[in-house]
Amino acid sequence: MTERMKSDHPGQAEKGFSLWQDAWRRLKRNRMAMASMAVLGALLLFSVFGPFLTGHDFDAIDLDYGVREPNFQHFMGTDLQGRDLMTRIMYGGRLSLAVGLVATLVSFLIGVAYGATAGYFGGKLDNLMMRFVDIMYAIPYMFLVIILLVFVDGLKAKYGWEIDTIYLLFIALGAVQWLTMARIVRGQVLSLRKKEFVEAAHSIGVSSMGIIFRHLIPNALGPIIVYSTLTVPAVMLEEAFLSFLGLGVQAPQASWGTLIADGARAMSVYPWLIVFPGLFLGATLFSLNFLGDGLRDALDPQTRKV
Amino acid sequence: MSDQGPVWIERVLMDLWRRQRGLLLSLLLWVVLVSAGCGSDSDYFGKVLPPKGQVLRFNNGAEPEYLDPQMMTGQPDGRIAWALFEGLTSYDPKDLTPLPGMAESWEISEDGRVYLFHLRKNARWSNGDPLTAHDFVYSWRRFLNPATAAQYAYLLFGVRHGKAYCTGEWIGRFWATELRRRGSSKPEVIWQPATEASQQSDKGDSRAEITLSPVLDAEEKPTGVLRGDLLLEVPWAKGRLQGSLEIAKTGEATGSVTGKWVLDGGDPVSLEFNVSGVLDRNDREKKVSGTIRAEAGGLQWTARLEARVARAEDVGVSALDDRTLRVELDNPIQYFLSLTAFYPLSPVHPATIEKYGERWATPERMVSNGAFRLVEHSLQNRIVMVRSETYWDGENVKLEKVIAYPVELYTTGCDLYKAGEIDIEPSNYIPLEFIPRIKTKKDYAIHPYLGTYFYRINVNHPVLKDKRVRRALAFSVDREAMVRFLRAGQLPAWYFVPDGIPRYKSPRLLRFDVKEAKRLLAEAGYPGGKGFPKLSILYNTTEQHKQIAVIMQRMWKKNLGIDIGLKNQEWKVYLKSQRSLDYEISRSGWIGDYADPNTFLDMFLTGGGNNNTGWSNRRYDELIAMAARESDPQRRMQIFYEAEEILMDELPIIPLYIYTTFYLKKPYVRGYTSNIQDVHPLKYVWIDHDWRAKE
Amino acid sequence: MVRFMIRRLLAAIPVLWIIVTATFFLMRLAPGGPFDKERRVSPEVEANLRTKYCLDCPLWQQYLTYLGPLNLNPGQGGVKAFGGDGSRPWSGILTGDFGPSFKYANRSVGSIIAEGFPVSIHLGGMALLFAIIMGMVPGLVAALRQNTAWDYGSMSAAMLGVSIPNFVLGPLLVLVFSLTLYWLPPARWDGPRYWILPTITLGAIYAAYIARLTRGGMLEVVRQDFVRTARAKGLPESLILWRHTLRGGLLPVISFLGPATARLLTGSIVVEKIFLVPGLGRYFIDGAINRDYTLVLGVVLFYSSMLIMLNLVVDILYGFLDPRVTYD
Amino acid sequence: MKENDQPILSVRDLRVSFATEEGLVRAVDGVSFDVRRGQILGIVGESGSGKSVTNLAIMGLIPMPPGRIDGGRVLFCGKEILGVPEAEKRKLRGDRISMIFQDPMTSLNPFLRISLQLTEVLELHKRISRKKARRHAIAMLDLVGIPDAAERIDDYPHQFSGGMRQRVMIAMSLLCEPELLIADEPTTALDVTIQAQILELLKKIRDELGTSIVFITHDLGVVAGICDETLVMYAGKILEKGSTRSLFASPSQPYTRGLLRSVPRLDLGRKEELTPIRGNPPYLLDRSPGCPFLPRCDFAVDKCGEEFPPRRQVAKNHDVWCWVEMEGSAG
Amino acid sequence: MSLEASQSAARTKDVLLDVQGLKKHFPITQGILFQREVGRVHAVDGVSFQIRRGETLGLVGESGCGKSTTGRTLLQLHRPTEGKVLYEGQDLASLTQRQLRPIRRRMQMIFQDPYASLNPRMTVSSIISEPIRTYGLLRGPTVHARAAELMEVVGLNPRQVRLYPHEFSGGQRQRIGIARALAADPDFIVCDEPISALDVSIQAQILNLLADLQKQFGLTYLFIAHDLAAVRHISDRIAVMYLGKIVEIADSEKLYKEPRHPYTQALISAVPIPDPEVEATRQRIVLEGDVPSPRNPPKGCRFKTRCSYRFGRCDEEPLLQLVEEDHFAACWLEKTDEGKGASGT
Repeated sequence: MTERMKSDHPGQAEKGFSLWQDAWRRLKRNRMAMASMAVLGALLLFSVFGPFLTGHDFDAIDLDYGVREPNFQHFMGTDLQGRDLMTRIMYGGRLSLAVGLVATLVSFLIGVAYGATAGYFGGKLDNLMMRFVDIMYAIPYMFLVIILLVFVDGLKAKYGWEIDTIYLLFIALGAVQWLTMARIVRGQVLSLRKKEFVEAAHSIGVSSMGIIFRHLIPNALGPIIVYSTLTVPAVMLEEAFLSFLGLGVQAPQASWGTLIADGARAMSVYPWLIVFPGLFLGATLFSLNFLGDGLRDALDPQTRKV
Repeated sequence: MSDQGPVWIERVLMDLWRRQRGLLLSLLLWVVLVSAGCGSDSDYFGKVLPPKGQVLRFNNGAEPEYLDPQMMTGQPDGRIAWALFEGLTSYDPKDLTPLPGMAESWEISEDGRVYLFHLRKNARWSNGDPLTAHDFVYSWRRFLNPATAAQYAYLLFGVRHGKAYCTGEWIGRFWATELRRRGSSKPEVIWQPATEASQQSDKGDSRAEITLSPVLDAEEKPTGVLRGDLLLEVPWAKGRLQGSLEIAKTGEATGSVTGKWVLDGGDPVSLEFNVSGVLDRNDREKKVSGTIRAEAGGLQWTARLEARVARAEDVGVSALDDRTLRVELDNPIQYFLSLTAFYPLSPVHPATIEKYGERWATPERMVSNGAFRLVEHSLQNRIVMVRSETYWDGENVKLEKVIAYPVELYTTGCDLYKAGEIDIEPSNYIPLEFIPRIKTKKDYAIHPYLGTYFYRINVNHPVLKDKRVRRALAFSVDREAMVRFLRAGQLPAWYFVPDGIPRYKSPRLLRFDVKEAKRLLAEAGYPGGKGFPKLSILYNTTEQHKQIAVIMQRMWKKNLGIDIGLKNQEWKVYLKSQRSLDYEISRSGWIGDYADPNTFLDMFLTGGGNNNTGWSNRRYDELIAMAARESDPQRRMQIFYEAEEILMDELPIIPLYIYTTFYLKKPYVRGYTSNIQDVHPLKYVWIDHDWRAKE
Repeated sequence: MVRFMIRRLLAAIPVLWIIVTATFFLMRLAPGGPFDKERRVSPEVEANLRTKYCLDCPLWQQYLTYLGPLNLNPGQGGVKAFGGDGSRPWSGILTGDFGPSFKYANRSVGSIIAEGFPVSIHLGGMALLFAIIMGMVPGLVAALRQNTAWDYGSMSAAMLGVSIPNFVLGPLLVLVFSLTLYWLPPARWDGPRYWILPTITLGAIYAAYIARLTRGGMLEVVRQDFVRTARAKGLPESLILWRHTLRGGLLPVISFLGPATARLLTGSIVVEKIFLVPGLGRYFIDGAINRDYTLVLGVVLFYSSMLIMLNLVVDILYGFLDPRVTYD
Repeated sequence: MKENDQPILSVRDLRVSFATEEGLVRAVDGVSFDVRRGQILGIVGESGSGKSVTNLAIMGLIPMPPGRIDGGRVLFCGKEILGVPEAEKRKLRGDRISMIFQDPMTSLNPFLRISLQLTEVLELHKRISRKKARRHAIAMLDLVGIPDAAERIDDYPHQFSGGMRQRVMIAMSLLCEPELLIADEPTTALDVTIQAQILELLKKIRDELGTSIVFITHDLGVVAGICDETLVMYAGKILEKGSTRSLFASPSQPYTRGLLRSVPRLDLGRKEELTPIRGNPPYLLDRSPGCPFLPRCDFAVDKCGEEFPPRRQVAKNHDVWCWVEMEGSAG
Repeated sequence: MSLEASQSAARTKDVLLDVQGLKKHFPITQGILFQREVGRVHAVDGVSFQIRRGETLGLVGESGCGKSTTGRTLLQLHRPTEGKVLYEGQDLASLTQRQLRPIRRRMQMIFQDPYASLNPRMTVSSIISEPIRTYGLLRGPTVHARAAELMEVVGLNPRQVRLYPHEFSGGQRQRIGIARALAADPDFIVCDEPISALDVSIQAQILNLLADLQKQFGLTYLFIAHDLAAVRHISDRIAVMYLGKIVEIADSEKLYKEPRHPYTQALISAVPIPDPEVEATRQRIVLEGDVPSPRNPPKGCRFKTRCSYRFGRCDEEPLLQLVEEDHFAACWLEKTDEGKGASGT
């Protein structure tokens, strides 16, 4: 009942953009999303350039100084070994942000391709692919990681390969996170597949790949983006578990995940050890969430909201 | 957008506030609560409110793997075992000297090889059955039985044939059936084949015996060849035959003994040896037999050999009557009476085990002989024990009930303690972070411990095989600073064997000497750390190991100028890496099983199962072997001292600090005393409800 | 419907088989064995242990032995370890016996599951209940009062719930309610007072998800034409809510509840550890760390079957709630 | 057919608007009409003409927000029902006024058996037992022509075909024997053969029960077949209103005329070219003070853009809102 | 074989598309690992007709009668279960997807729902140019120009090429759909209910547009609709479908003047006429009941369950037969003169 005809309005008609340009245009109008981007940018700058400004080393032990509450010398206090927490958070941010984004990207790529394939072709292939996902869910992840580590260690020993564990980390994290992503994408594609515009594409003669990438995936982007933003913090925390297995950061480096895990232990004694890393993770999470919502809206040309 | 300036920011903030008010408030609340959480100051850590009655609740650290004392290994297992069972002897809670336990007295033969234990008249099982010497015989045989596969079985390897029985070795006997002068038709000596060991010893204690142990190949599987040493001492002929023989495990066994038989320092002899039959470790009935003929020094010697896999009855433990237990050892063991107090050597109730087999150690089934008996065992939840009415010293046991909780997370344990849900948080189950907060509290205690924290060095590594490098690494560690950081009263380890072992004081060869360390490193070809390859410290993932590794990394960087990396691995992966020498420097710790240097020093025997450094030193091996045979305690400690000097000179390990036990104990818990082995017999513990009056 | 269930269960068999097989070999590929300890047992004793659990025969034999009555362990007289109640030697999982635990030698894997799982169900069930109540009520309120303070408030709280990992939430709750206020015990599982904190810690994240799903589902249904029809019939709002919208609105929650229930029962590892709850979850990671092969396999198998069962239950429930779904 | 001077429903100057992100949309803008007892009033209009909103407003079913009733009165049997409390409106709805919706697929609750959906109306308004209500419901299903009603009453909506579902809808709306039935495009989603059945049914109901019906549609053919009086709406305004015969015989508004000309007719000879109305449906956001049809109108004069025309009677019971006086008739 | 005969006669008259015995059954399956077929939906069950170059064939019937499936099967969007689709003599059903590609370009489709059939995330330009790109008809910036040109052809403002579908009204969207179909430069277009979702005032615009385009580009249409008036308006010939079968095919004027099949008669009589005078006097045939389920269609004549004329013979299946020139019907009521050549395929 509120059918309208914007197109009769002159002005914007002549200018046109691709989906992404257009999305960016729309995103710019979303205040929360832009604020979130600013926060994320600030976090990134903080992590990348911060360590040069604090005047502390992230691994400078001062056993005699020991653990201190936040003070003017150390704005966020120090940890047990007298290391400046803020510097450590900055260094941790580099890793956590990288891990969060890259591993999410890995899971995004695998999950979207896998889920879209299964959902699009359906039938037996879908059945088979989804059972594989079920099985991957059930197999204890810990062993997969251990074996990956042992395997790579073996390669190192045999061929002298030097693989930075951070790449392994991306693989290991992406390798699990994609499962849920694949399920979500498949569900979306299954429902989109029956839409008339997909049939229209068929009737034109568009290839399967064209249909998947031009028609199905762009329309499934909403839930994909929302889930991706949830994946980033999950991955950051998961990294702490993997460092337990020897895959995550190697001491004396830190990540937000390990800082939080350490901080949780000392929570009742030195609350600042968890509060500050927690705030950073929280800020990232919230920013990503708003940014994700904003992106979802921006990528949907039908959203009226600006 | 930017032209809107501050207005824009304000709008975002307003928006955020409007939408996320709940969130901001909860964050604020969080911060407030967290800061409220710390602060409270009192003499004690948390609530001090004794439980009603004589009930003791403590954190046991983990779920015991098994409540069968002979199967138990870990510290959590031990605490339960010591409460439920009692061996021939028991520990004095203060200095761990052996006190009478199930045995009220004992006699030791002069050579220290035979013990006679006299059991108490009132020794009873919890079901009222009398506890006899036969029960001990049954228990120890079961302990050594390979089918039991008890992990601590090696503790009884010093008992005669104990090892052979446990490991399925062959034992065999020779009977020198004839000894005659060459040419003489009349044998000078004739021995009848002895059928029993006791008869054999009557015939002049020939000590003729053969022990064959399977050789393990690299993959630790028995290979097809059995190899053994043959030692024949014939004191009456003043001769000694020594050699080795090899018998194929499968197929018709043929073998040869090569070696020499020396009679009065005479010529080597030629030996002829044949044996028939096949032996299988798992077949304890079958025997092989054969003859050996030898000629030397004008004497002709003919012996019969009979060998079979050792059986339970071969083990040198026997009941002379219901109340007398005879134990025969291969070599004198100085600490044997301490061993008998160790829980794996406690008796188990034969009838119960015969009836229920492996799964006997449950509250409904278990029959025990200790001060307490088991009434509830809920896995990963709690173990409840009550005072045993049948315990011989029952009237002196004050606690009515003991509850053990398997808390694995240190923080949870401390939380429980702080909330007054448990009375003791023992054995270092306290996060390092907590120590500064609790070290001023009255319920916090520290005691030295029989354990050393050290770094292993892979001496096979091309760089680390240089002793100078190892010494440089060891001399550049500021152990005082490290101990200051650890804060729990640990001692800097300038030696390996901790203090507190009676009659033993380790050599002090290590020191913190950066200059010397630098000099050594330069001498080894890395002046100022230049050119030193990037080695890494391997550790298993726990917070404490990580922190120490970080400190070591810093110290080496600072004092030697070398870069050391860190590498953490999951527990079992770490063990595997350490065992296969797949590391450069590896974190380790060792807790003494008993108060004797041997428990520390025999670790580094060449090829020892726990050596894990690749280090080998012939003199060292000899010294440890010598100490095992030495019956003079003073002399024995001297030998150990000499051995440790070698170890601390060669430094395949870098000792860092000597452990302490630190624990939290509510002030109303009495009779819980500290000792170097962190053993706390609960029969002496009680709850003092009037504790405040005595403060 | 019975046929549908049978078909689904039959289809689960190959999946379970692959899971067991993959887990079995993955575990064996990982370095270290169940009896590796810091203090190495003597080689002879180790040999005894290996024989007892058939660890010294080739892997494929161990695998077949694990699976079934087909006991291929020549020469050694089979596994000497006992399963079940300990009365007879163990003969593979196909006989319905998960075998002996390597670490807790006094127990069979079956008895460990039998002892731990009810507690996990208890905790998981209460957390589920908590999550449903604490999720649905704010979710409904948020949906019915869309774009009000209620909506923003409960959705912010939900996001907070999603973002706080339970290893932070648990200690935080303990700190506040046990150690500062001394209201509730910090750990253990001895009665209603002890159940509260673990339940909240475990349920919080699910409550948050359910709140979001409820809100989304309800908003979806409230827009449907048949709700307008119900209004046109003059039905009061409460009846519309209970009879007409709730069922459809909760469908997304229902389909979430299947995997969520499974994860509540399996994902309680951290919570069980923090609060010393004697549930099954603790055995999973512990078993993996200890390389307690049979225990891990048993738990994996058990959990997978449960997941499959729960999915089936959800599908049936779904059909019960949505008559349009048929089982053919 | 009971004749009564007082109309059963009087709508006076009804105005409804919706707040959208882009601005205020005036969906209904000053609509007035009467429905007499036993009469079938047709409301014709395209999407966005406000015909549905008008009727939702009468039913009190406008979602608020975003909707808002800006003014006007709705009198049911002479009684104001627009501003009364929700509880009172609820008493009328389903009992004395009921409604049939366009899409029988989505308008029945897919999760509930139709027995429950039918009986709940009776239980609520007539306060009779469920058993009695059920008997009544079966009788009503019979009346609307559902075979084996007694057996099918416990089926779910998806087990019925589209036409049958619409019959269930109609049965549901008739259960309480309402005085006024609002049928919002009840046949649009149906095939012509089924549509014919439903139309016959509605006529039968009016004849037998004396129910007044407001029939909303965009299909001029249907209006011609069933309605006594017809109202043409465009962009929230009534443009023409009159007895169906008069209105079809001499459509006096360019829009009505255009509509009639643009529809191919089966009974007449085939034309090579249709005469469509040019342009696109109205854009409700920017509203000029004049006639909303102006941009598409071929007869517009200057005045059309300045002011909305007043009512002008062209015949007895035939009013039109247009500045231009048209001659001749359509077709 | 009168049908065959006349069709073979027609074949010489430049037949573009010849459909012979087309069947499309959708299996109903059960099972998870192994799918078993437990039933079939007989959506299209033996349909034969021809479309001549440049003509419009109307296909009418109630929803569910299989008319859309027929359209989609012609285009090979569904592969037929049985039968032939000869496009310029070439059987499409026997071609592989790859072989189909060049032919596919020449056969396009216009969809019913102008909202659902356009990808909401693509600009109009990319929607219209997708066939051009797919077939590589043009390259570079000319693609864009062509899209703009097509917009003009269908009566849209070419400056709006960069907008998204939701920014247009229903009628405009349908024009976009038509432009997309034209972009491939087709000979033949299946119009699947192209106007039924549109506003009344717009329907005529689209009908006129389609007619114009047909003239301009010499297109051939298969016009599927349930609105008989609109079908009659645009079609040269009309086929009436009921439950997967064609019951009558005739020249459009003939069909309306003298419908032979009882179903056609009922269908025509059910269409309301926007004239109260006519309506008041019209005698309407109101059919009983609903269309039976295509899963278990009635044996014999499929219409017999709703037909007021049914008699014994209706239990046998009547075949489509020539009743007069260019007029076929499948009903036993039609006296068949064997000499004229009754059917029997």
